[in-house]
Formats: sequence, structure tokens, C-alpha cells
Amino acid sequence: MKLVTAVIKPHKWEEVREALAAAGVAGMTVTEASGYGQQKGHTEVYRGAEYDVSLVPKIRLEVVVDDADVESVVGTITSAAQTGKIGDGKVWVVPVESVVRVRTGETDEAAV
Amino acid sequence: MKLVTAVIKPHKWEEVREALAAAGVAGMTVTEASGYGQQKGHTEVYRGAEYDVSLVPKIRLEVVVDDADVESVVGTITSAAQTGKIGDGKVWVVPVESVVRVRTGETDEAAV
Amino acid sequence: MKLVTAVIKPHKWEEVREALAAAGVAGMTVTEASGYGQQKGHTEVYRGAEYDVSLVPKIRLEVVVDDADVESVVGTITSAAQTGKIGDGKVWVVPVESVVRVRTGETDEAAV
Amino acid sequence: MDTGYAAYAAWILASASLVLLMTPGLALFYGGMTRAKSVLNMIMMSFGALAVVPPVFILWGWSTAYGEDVGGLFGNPFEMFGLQDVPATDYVYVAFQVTFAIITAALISGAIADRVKFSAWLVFLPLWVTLSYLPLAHQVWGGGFLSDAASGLSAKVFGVVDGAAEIAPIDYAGGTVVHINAGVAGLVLVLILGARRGFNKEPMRPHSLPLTMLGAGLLWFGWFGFNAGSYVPDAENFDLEGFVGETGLVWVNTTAAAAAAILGWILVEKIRDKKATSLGAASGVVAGLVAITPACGALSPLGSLALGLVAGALCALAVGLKYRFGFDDSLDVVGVHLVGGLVGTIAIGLLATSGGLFYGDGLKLFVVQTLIALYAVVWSGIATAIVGFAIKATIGWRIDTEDEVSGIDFVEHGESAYDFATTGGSPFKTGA
Amino acid sequence: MDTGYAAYAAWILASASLVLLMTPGLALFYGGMTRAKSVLNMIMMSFGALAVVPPVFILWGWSTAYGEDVGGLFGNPFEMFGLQDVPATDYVYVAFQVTFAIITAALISGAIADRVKFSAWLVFLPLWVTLSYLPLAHQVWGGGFLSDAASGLSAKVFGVVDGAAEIAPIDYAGGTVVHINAGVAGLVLVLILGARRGFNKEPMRPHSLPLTMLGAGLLWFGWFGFNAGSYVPDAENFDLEGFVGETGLVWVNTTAAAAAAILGWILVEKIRDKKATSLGAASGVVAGLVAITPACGALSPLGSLALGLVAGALCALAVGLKYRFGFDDSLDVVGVHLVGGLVGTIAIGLLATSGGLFYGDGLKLFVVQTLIALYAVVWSGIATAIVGFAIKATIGWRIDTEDEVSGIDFVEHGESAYDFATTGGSPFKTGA
Amino acid sequence: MDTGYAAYAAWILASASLVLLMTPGLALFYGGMTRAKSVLNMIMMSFGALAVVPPVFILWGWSTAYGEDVGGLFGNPFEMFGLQDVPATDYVYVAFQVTFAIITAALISGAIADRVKFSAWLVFLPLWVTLSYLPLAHQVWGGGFLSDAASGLSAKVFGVVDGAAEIAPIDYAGGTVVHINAGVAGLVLVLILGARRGFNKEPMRPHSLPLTMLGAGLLWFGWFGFNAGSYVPDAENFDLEGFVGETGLVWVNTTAAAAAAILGWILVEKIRDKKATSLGAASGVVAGLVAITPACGALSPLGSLALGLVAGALCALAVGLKYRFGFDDSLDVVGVHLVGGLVGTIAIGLLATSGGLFYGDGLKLFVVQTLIALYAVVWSGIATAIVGFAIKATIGWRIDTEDEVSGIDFVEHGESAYDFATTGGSPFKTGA
Ligand SMILES: Nc1ncnc2c1ncn2[C@@H]1O[C@H](COP(=O)(O)OP(=O)(O)O)[C@@H](O)[C@H]1O
Ligand SMILES: Nc1ncnc2c1ncn2[C@@H]1O[C@H](COP(=O)(O)OP(=O)(O)O)[C@@H](O)[C@H]1O
Ligand SMILES: Nc1ncnc2c1ncn2[C@@H]1O[C@H](COP(=O)(O)OP(=O)(O)O)[C@@H](O)[C@H]1O
Repeated sequence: MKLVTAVIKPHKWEEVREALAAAGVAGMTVTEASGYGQQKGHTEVYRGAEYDVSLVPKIRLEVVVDDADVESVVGTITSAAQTGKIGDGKVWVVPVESVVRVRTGETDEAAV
Repeated sequence: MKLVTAVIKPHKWEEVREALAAAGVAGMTVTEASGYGQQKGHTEVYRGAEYDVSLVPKIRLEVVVDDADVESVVGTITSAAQTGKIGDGKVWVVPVESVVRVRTGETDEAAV
Repeated sequence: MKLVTAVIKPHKWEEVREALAAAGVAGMTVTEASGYGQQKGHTEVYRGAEYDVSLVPKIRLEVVVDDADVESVVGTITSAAQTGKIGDGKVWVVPVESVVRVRTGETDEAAV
Repeated sequence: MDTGYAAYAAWILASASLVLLMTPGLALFYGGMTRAKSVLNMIMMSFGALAVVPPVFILWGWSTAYGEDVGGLFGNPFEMFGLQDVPATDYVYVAFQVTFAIITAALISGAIADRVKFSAWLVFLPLWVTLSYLPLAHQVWGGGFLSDAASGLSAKVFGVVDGAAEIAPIDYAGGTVVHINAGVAGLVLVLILGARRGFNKEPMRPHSLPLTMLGAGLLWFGWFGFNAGSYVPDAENFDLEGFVGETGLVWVNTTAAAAAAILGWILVEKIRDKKATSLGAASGVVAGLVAITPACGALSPLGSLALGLVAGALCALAVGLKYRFGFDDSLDVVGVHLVGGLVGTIAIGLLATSGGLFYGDGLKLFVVQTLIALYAVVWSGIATAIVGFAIKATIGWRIDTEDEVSGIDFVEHGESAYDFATTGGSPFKTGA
Repeated sequence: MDTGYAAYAAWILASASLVLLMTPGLALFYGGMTRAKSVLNMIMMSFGALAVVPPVFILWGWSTAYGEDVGGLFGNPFEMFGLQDVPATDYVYVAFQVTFAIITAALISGAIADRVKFSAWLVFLPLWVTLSYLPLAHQVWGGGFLSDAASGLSAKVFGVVDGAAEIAPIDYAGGTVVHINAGVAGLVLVLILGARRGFNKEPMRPHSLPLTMLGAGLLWFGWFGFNAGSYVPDAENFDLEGFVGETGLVWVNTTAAAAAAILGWILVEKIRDKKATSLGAASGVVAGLVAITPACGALSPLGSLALGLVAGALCALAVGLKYRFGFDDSLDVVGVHLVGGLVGTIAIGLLATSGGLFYGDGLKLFVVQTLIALYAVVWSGIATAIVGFAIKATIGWRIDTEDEVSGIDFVEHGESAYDFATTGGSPFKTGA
Repeated sequence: MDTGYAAYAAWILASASLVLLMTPGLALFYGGMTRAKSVLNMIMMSFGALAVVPPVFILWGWSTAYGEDVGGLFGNPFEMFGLQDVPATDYVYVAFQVTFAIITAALISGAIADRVKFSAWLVFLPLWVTLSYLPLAHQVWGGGFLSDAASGLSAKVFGVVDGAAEIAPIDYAGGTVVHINAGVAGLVLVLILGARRGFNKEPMRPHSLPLTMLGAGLLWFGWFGFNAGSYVPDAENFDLEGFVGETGLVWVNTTAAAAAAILGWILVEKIRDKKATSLGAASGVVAGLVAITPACGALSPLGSLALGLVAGALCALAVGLKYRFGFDDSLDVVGVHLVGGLVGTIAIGLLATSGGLFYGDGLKLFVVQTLIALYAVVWSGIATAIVGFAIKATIGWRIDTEDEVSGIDFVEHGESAYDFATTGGSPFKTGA
């Protein structure tokens, strides 16, 4: 089992979700995140004082997948989330040692 | 060391925290998350227009534990978070290579 | 590649960001989190009724780095985030199997 | 019609508008105190009152309150059904009075937050207004049993002079009709409905105190209409100085009591909890305004300061009782409106510059004020119990427990209050 | 000057203040309905109207509306340019009228939310007020073509009696000038500008319904000034009972319609969507108030209840049309103000206690009301189209599509609405 | 008493209510500008003023402002202690005046946001009101040194005619007493207290601009009472046309200045920062209202437009000074109220239609206005310094630096402003 974590642009979320669903990924966990990278934040001015907002909003997805599906899932996310502009995000993969479905206690492949 | 990540129903948080405390887990990191899976979101209607809220609120816990405690921690969370209904969540375990306690610089077992 | 995850005190964020930038880390992903540990929350009173707020606000950083940089990144974060008081946080390192830059499809070292 | 009366009309029109604003103000005051997952329902209970009470009042309400007396208890509801035959110049009174009925009904909602079917609330409103509010309004202001009528309660106790009770009961703007009435109704409903799941176990923190502070500000503002608008003129023989002097006094007393009650409330908090809270300040405002409501025309500004201070402190102590006795008066309608209403109504017997014990005028007024307060408690208790049990036995009051946990806003209204997601396509929502 | 007139002055000053408050109220009503990334721009469109319209009105607006008649269409804008030679006692009217111009212009903004350059809006405001609002105000209230003038529309159709139209068109407080006018302008602009990116595909949920409810409460409150402040007295020969009676009736009718319209709207929702929403209740308030605006002096309270119920239900049905026909009237200015304005203006022909079909007075008034409503649609449509296309052809209306996605608040105003970050040094911001 | 006076009474009652609302409005205006962790404390500083000032004013305030003159500096505080012997018909003045004292004190709080012990603030309030506000009120409005009294400042400079100063100083509604006074007090306190930790280093963004816009709307609304309610009638010989004409003019001028000042402020922003912000618009509203406050009865509407435009632009430039000079006037009380107050007070010497330089009446009024403005600066500066240093030397002003970082709301009030957690049992809180 692997854990695929993807950081994407928020307005791409809907497309990524649909692409993953089409690819048979039925579950994932999503968090709101902020990104720091080549894509710069912006400057706001309040009563003449400048505020640097250095972070940009991102969506962070976590999907636990079978080893066999890793490549396809990473590919699906990558192509669905791509706009070609700086700040499109990253996807990384981490090994998972075990998974449990809380409701049933099922583990590993059966739990995803 | 392992990192146990658990996604649970928000109203189970209090019980999970108490169960973990009873099991001797003294620290964890919690984030608000949204889940997508078999448990479906709901539909809201504003001025006659339907909005599909596809995600459901979840709590995401991260606990770094000694290798020896992994099984008991996963078990504790699983049983405390269980309601038996769809959407109870998932728990997964990832290997950790090192841990540092920022305050003291202590590492690994001593840092948790 | 490794994934360095750090949980720090929110008001240390600016210093950590600057220290990492100085150390050549150009990208990271940040989430708002809540911590549970030795640092205790506080009690609020509304119309005479006490509410225990058990969690304390934290910032959670994720940085994917080359194997070679792990130690320096962990060290940089640790020293920048340190106040010496309880609750300074934790840093942990997890192995990463692959990374993709969504915009270009570049992988691994080139993707960070 | 006396020319000066036109000035009064300008003021009562402004006052009616001010009192109307109190109900949206209350919606925010209460809404801020609920959790984010039930704020819309809380607000909707007030808007429900805004929707249901005006038709009721236009159809039979005005007539039931101010129509021909039936046994001292209520007016003939059919006499001016649909406002037929109401003289045009009476419409300003209809305007003013309908706003009182709306806010009184809306006040009750705080006691039963987070757990009531919206349909049950919409059914409760016309029934309760008809059985509890309108009769009490008639009895107090329509020349009924709690007025100074020769056939009234006070007259029965202390006799009649010149065709009216020797001791005229005093309820300037609604200590009995509005606050005791709403407070008792809240208590009775809580006892019938039961507590929220998790009451006294889980924290149920206010989700937006700025909203509550805003609500308190709007309530204070509107209360000037409530109190100073309650001046009763003689249209044909308008008393210029009476109008200017009495409304001015009422305005000052209203502010004095609200200010002092903030101090009273946060003083108790500072001593008991070590911190003066903003929720305490907002609550103090309301407690002081409740207490001064019946008394605002009868006290001096110094007396009003004293009343406010005491009322603020007592209500601050009273809101803890629900945990002691285990009734889930969610937003403290009992602790603030019933207690504050009783304090204000009864304290008149002590503090009234004319008739009050402290001004050397003996105990008679005190006895009368205590009696009308108790009478209001009983009337409201019985009327509310009838309506409350009837609804319980038929359509039922409560939503499912599971729905309570997941949040009444979505369950009853299909909405969530907030969505602070950073971007359009984002999947997040906040607030249930 | 009659002494009673001073009372009227007190009331119109209060009324002008109330109507001024409606525009910030509208800003919140609309602002709550947008997404968090565009709430500031929405609010700023109202504040833009608050900034631009008063100078326009002081410079040439008052004169264009109430100056010497030019062809029945507008007043001479130069006659009282800069308010020169306006008698001091007329300033209360200037005060009252400027607030109407402000809110009417601000109403339009809801139709074109989230996508308009702030500079384009600031240019639109004076042009539109000059070409659409002021002429219509003149025609209806300044003795022009839609008034009962002998040279007016009604006189042309049904003849003249005693130097005025036999059938006087009725628009008490602005069904044509304000609501039909704003509603048509919204529609025309939407057609010129086009839809938001993602319209009818992405969810665009209200980001803060409590803000919207607050706005609705402030609008209702302000509307008492709008309607009851529109009473027109005779300064020299002040009619005391007329003042008291008519303003009182208008107040009661205003509340009756708003209340009933809440019921009408949420009833439709309950049947169609299974849930009564708080957005529906807030929308019902506005729909009812819109419909009663022209009618508030002509109906009985029962008639007002009926009108409100119908208007609430019809507007609830009408807001869905934009999805059917694909025009992105973002916050339903058409569905609420145009539809509600038409319903109210035309229903007068049926429900007016004097002149209405249902009161046995035949169809003449109905015909006249329908004609003035249609005339207002045409005038507003043409005037708005001229201004709208002129701006499109020159500076352009729309911000970049990408900027629309990332949020107009930052792009146009350099701000984000909210920052709920838990700590000072925290990097998070919400709502941008 | 003249019958027309009753109309004035209706208006001043409404006005007093409007001005009372300004303080909760200010609480939100300021509260929205703070960070989420200190919004409650900011609001509580206003509610503290609402709690403390009315008792002070009832006990000795009214008497100190309007009692028997003592050396031209203040009234005898014991003469009408506790409002004893105040004629009933004067209560409407007490009502109106107490609201001025409350808001003036509350204004100061913006300068010292996020860092002051609530107890120190509660001690500051009565002392400052007694030493700075009440004497200035007496001197300007109570026939003291800044009035047109024969023993007053203007009389000393330009002589006496008919027992009064030849050149009557003009401060219609409080440019000196309210705005210069509060602005100077803010500045002095900032200098005594020092800056917030992180000032000029960390971003301290407004946490909720919609709250600030709402506050600005309520302030504008309330300001009509503030300005137009400041009309001074002759009760026995009521001047009908004077009342109608002057209050109408004041209303129009108030709106003209506020509108133009929005334009002035956002124009500066557009040029300097490339974007017109909503915070700028809200600030412009207040700047314009501040400037017109002393001038609203003396200018024409065109003059008011000019004054507003200039005041908006100047204040927009002035708020940057604190970064230049390093004083942490957190929410720009100096930049808006001191600068705006000075601009308005002094500009009267130029723009007054009777007496102003631009109207060919020479420089005398300009000199007088400048003198009273400077005098107010000095008086307020000294009085505030005395109170400020006294508190610093005894109980101390500041909370711990660490507490400042973690947030004053929890530390001083034990609360957090917001909790948008999605579910009841959820562990999250936001905004603390
Ligand atoms: N080393 C990293 N570790 C974790 N997340 C990263 C890292 N670098 C970038 N990110 C995330 O990816 C997002 C996009 O990165 P950025 O450098 O802005 O653009 P791009 O990936 O297109 O080159 C960032 O906003 C951040 O959330
Ligand atoms: N493959 C997955 N990877 C990561 N998180 C998952 C995955 N599948 C489900 N989840 C998380 O677990 C939650 C519960 O899953 P769901 O399928 O709804 O119910 P159940 O686990 O009871 O079958 C989801 O809301 C989501 O947060
Ligand atoms: N076992 C753990 N797993 C994950 N996060 C932890 C763990 N223990 C502590 N943390 C995180 O580190 C933060 C600081 O820990 P705490 O025990 O309060 O202080 P310290 O690290 O200084 O001893 C916690 O608030 C929590 O977010």
C-alpha cells in the first residue's frame, strides 16, 4: 500500500475528483492547505500599510492506494490538475505499512 | 518509529482522545479535514438552485509512536472511533525515520 | 527523497520560513493544525459555564527534500522554531518513493 | 386632535420601527451564542415570529388585546377582526403593538435552541400568542384584570377610589406581558421538550461573539422605542410638557439601567470567574433593559441605576441555575427574562418615586406588583403548558438526536451558515 | 407653515436616515450571498453608490427630478444646479430623495456581482442615475408623464377631470422608479455583460447567511422610512388626522406584506425543495417589501397580507428562471425587484380599496397601473442599454476571467475580507 | 412651551437613540480592524464606555457640563448631582448629551487597541470624561471659555458686541469637544503606553472587513442624530421654519461630506496604492463625518462636498504618519479624528457661508476657529496626560507582552471570538 499526497490548485479540485472517480478511486481525504514556492503570494494594502501575504491557497489530497495503482493514480492527478502555470503543485508517494477501515476493522487492500 | 494517521468522525474526537490518553499516548497533532468516500455528502438548496456538498467533515489525527506501540494505538483508535456506520474512517501507518522534539533537540523515542 | 513534517508554534512561522529560505528550501506546504501534548490548552467561561479548550493552535509544515538535505533542513527548522518552552513542537521524517511536479511532470529531485 | 399629537405620532412611528428592529437584533444576539451548525435555525425562529405574528395580530390579535372586554381576561377577537372598523388614527397603535407581540414570541426561542422542528415552532407561534400573549396584553394594557380597572386584581385587594383601583399596578412597557411571559414560556417548554443531547457534558460555546454584541447593540437601540414609545398621550388634550418630560425620563432611565447592569454582571464575573467577559457585558445590557422595562416611567435616574446594578448581578447569578437544576434553558431566557422581569416588576414596589416603599409610601404597591408578577407567571405557565403539550402529543417538538448532532441548520433548512473557503471551486465548507 | 408640519419634518428626517441605512443594509444582504472572495467588492458597489450619488444629486439631480418640467420627461437640470435657490425648508425633501437615488442604484449591483471593474461601476452610476432614475422620478413624482398631470399618460388614456387625470396612477413609494427601474437595469446589464465564469456549473453558495439575515433586518427597518416617509403633507394646511392615519396605515401594510411574503416564499420552498430556508425567509422579506412599496398607501392591511403572500410566492418561483434562460442575474435582482415591482404596481389595480377591481371599481386603474409599469420597463431598458453599451465599448465592464476565479476582492480592492488565523504571526488567511 | 417644540422633542429622542447606537457601531467598526484574537477586547472597550459613562454623567456629568459656570472652565458638579432638581423637560437634553460623552470616550480606544488591561480602561474612563470631556463640553456648549460668552476666548480677541463675542466660535456638533478631544487623547495615550509588540514589523491585518463596513454604516446612520439632533430650539418661541430648514440643511451637509470624503480617500489610494479599498471607503465615511461635525450648520451643500473631499484625502494621507514617526495609533484615531476634527473646525473659517473667508467675510472667523481648535488640543493633551501618567504609575496600562502575542481576548476576557468548527464535539476553535 502507498499513500499518495497531492497538493493542487483549489479550482482544480473538482476536475481531479472526477478524474480519480473515473479511474476507480473511491475514497480520499482532503485538507485545506497553503503553499509556498515559486508561485508568489500577493501584497495587500490597508490604510497605506503593505501586508505581504506570502502563501497561496492549495488543496491537499491524501489517497491510500494499492501498490499496483500508484502510477495510474499519480498520473491521473497530475494530468487533471495541470494548468501549465507556476504553482500547479506537487504529488509525492510514501510507503504505507498497514491500513484499517474503522467501521469494520478490515485491513490493507480490503480497507481502502 | 511509526506515524499513525487516522481519519475519524468529528464527534468521536473526544472519545478517541480519552482512549488514547488512557492508553498512554500523550501527544498528537490534529487537523480539520474533509472526507470523500462511500459516505455521501448532502445537497443544499439556495433560492431553488441545488448545491452538492460532496465532502463530509472529518478529523485527521497524527500520532508518532514507538514501533512497539503501533498495534495498540491503531487498535485503540479503531475501537474508540467505531460507530459501525459508513464513514467511520481509516487508519494507516507509515514508517518514520527520525523524530525531533523542537524544544530540547531530543530525538526518536525520547522525542515523542 | 524524504518528507520532513514539522509541527511548530504559529508565531514562529515567519522565522522558520526565513531560515528555510536562507538554507535554500524554496517550497513547502503549510496547514493549520491543533496540537495536543504537554502544553495544555486553557479554560474559557461563558455565562458561568466552563469550557475546556484542550488543543493549542499549531502550524504544520511539509517539506519534501533530497536525502542529502534532510539533516540540515531538520536542524534549520528545529533551531528556528525553538523557544525553549513546552509546546515547541515536533519534527519527523518519512521516506518518499517518488515526487512529481504537476506543472511539468518532472519527477524526483527535479520536482522539488 | 391636538396639534401636539402629531409629534407623538412621529415618535411612535419611529418607536414602532425601532421595536421591529429588535427581533432581527435578537436573532443575531441569540444566533451568535449558538454553535455554527445551528445559527440559521436560531435566526429563523425569530424570522418565523416576524412572519407569523403580524397576520395573527392583524386578523384577531389587535381585537383580542384591545377589543371589548370579556370577563377582564381578553378582548372580543371578532369585534375588529382583520382590523375592520379600526379608526385610521389607531393604526399607529396597531403598528406599535404588533412589534411587541413579535419580539415577545421570538424571545422564547432562545430557551429551546438547536432542537426544535421548524414546523412545530410555526404552529406554536399563533397558538401561544393567542392564548398567552394577547390575553395578558389585554389584562395589563387593555383595561383587564391586571390594570387599575375597578374589577381588577389590585382593586380587589386594596379597593377602589374614583372608579379605579386605589393602587394602580405599574407595568410601563411590559415586565409582565413581555418578559415574565416569555421567560415562563421558555421554562415550561424546556421542561416539556427536554435538554439537548450533550447538555452539561459537551462544550457548547458561542460561535460568534461579535454577532452577539451586535445583537445587544441593536436591542439597546430598539429598546428606546420599546420603553419611551410606550408613553400614552391624550390625543384631544395633548400634554406637551408631559410628553417631553416623561419620554425624556424614560429614555434616561433606560440607559441608566442598561449601563449599570453591565457593571453588575461583569462585577459578578470578575469576582466569580476572575474575568469580565464580553458575553457578560452583552447579557448585562439585556438584563438591565428587561428590568427597567416595567419600571422606566416610575423611577428616578438614580433608582434606575440601582435597579440596573442589582438586576445585572442577580441575572448573572441566575444563569448558572440551569446547570444546578438540570434544565437546558439553552440561551438563558429564564435567567435573564424571567428573573429580570420579576426583579423589575417587583422592585417598582420599592423604588417607584411615587408609591415605592423606599420613598416612604408603604408596602401596598409592592404587594400589588408582586401579585401581578405572580399572576403573570401562572397565566403564562398554564397557557404555555397547554400549547406545549398539545404540540408534543401531535406533531412532536424534537428533531432526531442524530440530526441534532449533525446540526439542525442542514436538517431543517438545508443550508449551512458559513462558507469561508478560499476559492470558488473549493470543496470546503465551514459551519456545519 | 402649519405647526403640525414640524412633526412631519421630525418624521421625514428620521425617515431619510432610515432610508440611508438601507444601502449599507443592502451591502450586507448582498455581501452575505456572494462567495467569501468577492464580498468586499459587493459591499463596495453599494458604498460606491453612497459616494457618487449624493454629489450627483446635489449638483444636478434634485433639479432634474423636481425642476421645471421639460416635455413631461425631466426637470431642468440647471434651474437649481448645486441646490442654488432651493428654499431652506425644502432640504428635508432633498435629504429624503437623495437616499432613494442611492439605494436604487445600489440595488442593481446584485445582478452583476463578482465580475465588474470597480471603475466601470463608478462611471456607470452617475450616467445611469441621470438617464434612468432622475427622469423616471420626475415623471412619477415631479409632475411628469407618469403622474396625474393633464398631459400625462393616464390623462391621455382615460381623460381629464378638474385639470388632472381622471384615474391617478398610484406609485406611493417607488414601484416603478425604484424597483422596476433597478430590476430592468439589472437584467439589461446582465445581458450586456454576460455570465460569471462557472455560472450554472459550479456551486456559488452564500458565504455568510447571518450577514444576509442582518441585511434583511436592516432593510425592513429602513423600509419604514421608505414607505411611511413618502407621505406628502400640505405644509400650510397640515392635515393632522391625515398624517397620523395614513402613515400608520402605511406602516402596518408594510409589515403585513413583508410578513406574508416570508410565508409565501418559504411555502413554495417547502413544497418544491422540502425545506424552508433562511435565505428564502430573507428573500421573502425583500420581495414583500418591494411589492408593497407602490401599494402601501392604497391597500387595506388584509389586502397587503394578500399581496405579500402572492409576491413572496411568485418571486420564489421567479428566481429559478435565470437557470432556465441562462442569464446570470447573480443575486436575483430581476427575480425579486423586477418581478416584485411589477406585481406590486399592477396589483394595485386589483387591490386598491379605492379604484381596485376587487372593490368593484372596474378595470381602469388596472389598465393605468399596467401601462405605467410597462412604460417604466421600456424607459429603464433603453436608458440602461445606452449606458451599458457605452461603457462596454469604451472602458469595458469585465475583469479578467482568471481574476474572477482568484477573486475580485483582491484584484480590484487589494484586500481580503476575512482573516480568522489563530495567531498574529500566522500565515493563513481565509476568504480571498 | 410652544407646540412645535413637541416635534423637536420627538426628533431629539430619535437623535439620542441614533447617537447611542453609534457606540456599538464603533465597536464593530474598530473590532473588524483588529486581529481575530483581540476583537472582543476592542468591542469591550466600547461597551465599557457604555457601562461607565452613563452613571458618571447622571451623577456629576450633566452638572459639570451644564451647571453654574465656574471660571468659564466647568460647571459646578454638585449643583445638579444625580440629576437632582433637573426639570423634567430637560431630560431629553440629558439623554442626547450622555450619548456624546459615551462615544467620545469610546473613540479613544482605537488608538490603544490590543494591549490595555481592561481594568485600566475602566479606571481611565470616568477620570478622562471628568477632566477632559466635561470641561470642554462646558466651555463650548455650556457658555464657557470657547463659547461666544463675553468672557470667552473669542470675545477677548475680537471684542464684544451686544454682550456676546463679535465673532461667535462655531462648533455645531463637536469638532473640538468630540473629535479633536478624542484624537489628542488617543495620541497622548499612545505616547504614554508605547507600541504593540510587532508594530511596524508584523502584519496586523483587519480580521473582518464586512464587520468594519457594517460599523461604518451604523456610524453614518447614527451621525444624523449627532449632527441634525444638535439643533438648538427656543422652547417658548419655537421657530418652525428654522427647525425644518436648519435640520434639513444639516442632514444634507452630513451626507454630502461623507460621500465626498469616500471619493477623496479612495482617490488617494487609487493614485498611491493602485487600488481603492473597502477599508478606505469605510475610513472615508468616518473622516468626512468627523470633518463636517463642527461645520454642518454653517456650510452650504457645495461647501460640504468640498470639505468632505479635502478631509477624506488629507486623512488618507495622515494615517501613514504613524509609520513614519513610529507611534502605534493602532486604528488611526489620530489620523482620522484629530486630523479630521482640525480640518473641519478650521475650515469653517474659510467655508462658512456667513463669516467664511471664501465668502468675503475676512479672516476673523478663521482665526477664532484656529484658536479654539488649538485650545482644545492643549486642554485635552494636558488632561489626558495627567490621567494617563497617573494610571501608568499606579495600576499600569499594559498586559504582558506574551499575552499580547497569544491574544488579549482570552487573557483579559477568557473568551474567543469565533468558533466555526463544523461539529459539536470538534476540538477546533478559530479566532483566539
Ligand atoms: N519541497 C516541497 N515540499 C512540499 N511541498 C512543496 C514543495 N515545493 C512546492 N511545494 C508545494 O507545491 C506548490 C507549488 O509549487 P511552486 O514552486 O509554487 O510551483 P511549481 O510546482 O509549479 O513549480 C507550493 O505552493 C507548495 O504547496
Ligand atoms: N483511499 C483512501 N485514502 C485516504 N482516505 C480515505 C480513503 N478512503 C476513504 N478515506 C477516508 O475515510 C473516510 C471514510 O470512508 P468511507 O468510504 O466514507 O466509509 P468507510 O470507511 O466506513 O467505508 C472518508 O471520508 C475519507 O476521509
Ligand atoms: N506523539 C506525537 N505525535 C504527533 N505529534 C505530537 C506528538 N507529541 C506531540 N506532538 C505535537 O507536538 C506539539 C508539542 O508537544 P508538547 O508535548 O506540547 O511539547 P514539547 O514537544 O515541547 O514537549 C503538540 O502540540 C503536538 O502538536
